[in-house]
Amino acid sequence: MEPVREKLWDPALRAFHWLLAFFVIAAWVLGKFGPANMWLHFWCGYAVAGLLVFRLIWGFVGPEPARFRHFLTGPGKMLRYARGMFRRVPSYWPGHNPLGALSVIAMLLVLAAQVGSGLVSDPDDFINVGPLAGQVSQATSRAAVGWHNLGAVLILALVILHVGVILFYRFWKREDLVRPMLTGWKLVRRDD
Amino acid sequence: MEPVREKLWDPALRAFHWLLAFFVIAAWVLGKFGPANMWLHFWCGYAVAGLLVFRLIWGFVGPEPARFRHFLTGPGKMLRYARGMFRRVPSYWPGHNPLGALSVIAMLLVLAAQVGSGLVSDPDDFINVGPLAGQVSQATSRAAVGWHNLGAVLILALVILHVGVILFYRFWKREDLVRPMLTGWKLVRRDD
Amino acid sequence: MRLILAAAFAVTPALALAQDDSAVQDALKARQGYMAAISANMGPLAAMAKGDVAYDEAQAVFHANNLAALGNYEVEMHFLPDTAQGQVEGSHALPKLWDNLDDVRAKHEDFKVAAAAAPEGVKGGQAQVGAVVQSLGGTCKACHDNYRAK
Amino acid sequence: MRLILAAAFAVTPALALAQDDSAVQDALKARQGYMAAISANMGPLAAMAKGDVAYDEAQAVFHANNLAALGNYEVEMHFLPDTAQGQVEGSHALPKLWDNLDDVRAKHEDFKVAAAAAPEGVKGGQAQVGAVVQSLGGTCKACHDNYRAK
Repeated sequence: MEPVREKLWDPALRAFHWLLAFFVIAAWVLGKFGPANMWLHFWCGYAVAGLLVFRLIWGFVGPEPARFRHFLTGPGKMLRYARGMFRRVPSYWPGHNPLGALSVIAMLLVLAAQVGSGLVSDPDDFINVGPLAGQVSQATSRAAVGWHNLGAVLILALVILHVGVILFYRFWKREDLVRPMLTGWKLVRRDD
Repeated sequence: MEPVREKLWDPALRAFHWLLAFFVIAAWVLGKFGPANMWLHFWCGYAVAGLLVFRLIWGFVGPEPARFRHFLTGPGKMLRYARGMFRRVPSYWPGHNPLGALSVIAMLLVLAAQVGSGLVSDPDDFINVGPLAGQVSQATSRAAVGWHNLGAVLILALVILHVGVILFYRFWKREDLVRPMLTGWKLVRRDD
Repeated sequence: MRLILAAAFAVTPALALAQDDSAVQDALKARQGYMAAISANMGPLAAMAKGDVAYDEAQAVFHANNLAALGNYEVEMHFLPDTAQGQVEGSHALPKLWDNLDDVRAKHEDFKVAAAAAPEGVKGGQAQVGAVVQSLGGTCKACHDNYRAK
Repeated sequence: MRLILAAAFAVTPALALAQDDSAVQDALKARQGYMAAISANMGPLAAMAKGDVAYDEAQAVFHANNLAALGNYEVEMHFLPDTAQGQVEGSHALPKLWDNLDDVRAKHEDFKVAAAAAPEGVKGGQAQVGAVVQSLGGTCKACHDNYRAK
């Protein structure tokens, strides 16, 4: 079967993706290198929280390729996909592929945890205290600063993996995954 | 038997007694009400220490009435003496009487303990640190301040008791114990 | 200044040898008490800045004065060598603090400068307190980010 | 001054209710750290005064400056009500301290005055340090005698 050009990613999902990328990167850079007063970082975090809530809802009510049940598959399918992954041909996959799905879930979980730890963090500087830090014990709000730091490392690792895999698809498998996420249109083959 | 006037207290013992009284009172008053810098109190304490050493030696090598074996008696003799104590007659006792001996020993022990606790005290003021405070643990040198305070209370109690008993002998039993300690001469009766 | 601190550190090991554990405990007590004191004075100012507590100039100046006094205190003397987290129980200072003492000194100097300006800075109203808390809090963060265990 | 402290104490119970134990722990940490800091700076001066350590003007001034900074710190704010010995674990402050706050304030003022004079006072030689240690130590003793558990 020949791959066909179809409208895969709906506009809301594409907007979600690029907004999330923007706010996560902004939050990360502000967190590491931004001014001492982190209110911009905080608002980036709130934006990420809103986007995550949207994605959760969209995963149940959105168009087919956006739904969790569409791309969350069993280990068998993942293994089968992984076996053919290094062939130098485009995947023409109609959505998140079975392995990419893992990455999506990992990203969403880590970001949700990062939002949570940020909300309850108290770095003891009296200006960047998380809005919910008062709702937990002092020990928790202090430990949360450590988790938030760890989360930043995990997010960096996931983003590097994400970008690396996209480059791998682009230059090894000769499949552009970026343009579909911009336009919505992708060459796909539905033969399974 | 009629009481006879005899030379009871040797000059060294009398000097010891009045010097001890002087230095103990001076140390006590300086300790409670003296200047913040307690070097005078310290030197009074050293004087007391020297006097105690003298008394210890004198208790073994001095004249008979000064010797411990002379006035340290058993509980029987003490009881017998106590029974007759409230009769309104002089004791004519040739030395420390069996009950007074207890007071002497109590005084010497408490004063020795007081010297010891003072030597190792560290009141954390950097000016009145006992000369041997560095030889014990910090906890000990701090606790020693408490013992030294307690010792002051005990000494006050013993001194009040001492003076009270002398007044009791003077006005109840009509026996002057102060003059013999000044002159050495006392009316005594050796009928036991 | 360097010379004084160098001298202070030259004397310190001798003391540390004499009664190692108690010197370390005293150092932890002093430096953690210093942080607790900063915190106890920043807290009311931050609450005022946020509006959780009504602006009260006398009280703001009181806490700002305390912070200024703390700024003038050279707490570095209590960061004895080998008292990082992992080296002594109860320490939250990262070992790299000792590898960057010049930076630590500079950051404490920033706190000192910000704190010295606080007593005048907090006068005039809630917004003034806010600005002071911002500038002071920034100096807390600068050091905590790098040298305090998370 | 009284008013400020009164205000500070009016706010304090509200905080204490909110997180009682941690507020008490922070108060103990701050005030005992304050004492540890005084001690850590008095120590080298006392050693210099006694001649155990050679006189060093720069170092003497360094510690005297630290003591002056501590003198300017109003440590009374950390003596929260009901944090005497017997009321909270680890406290060595006698309950009567709280019954004599005016006296405690006056004694702390004496320390502040003595400490403020220290940086200039220690200049010139060992005897100068001795005089400063005497005047500072006297203010330690004045308060310890009455308000610190033995």
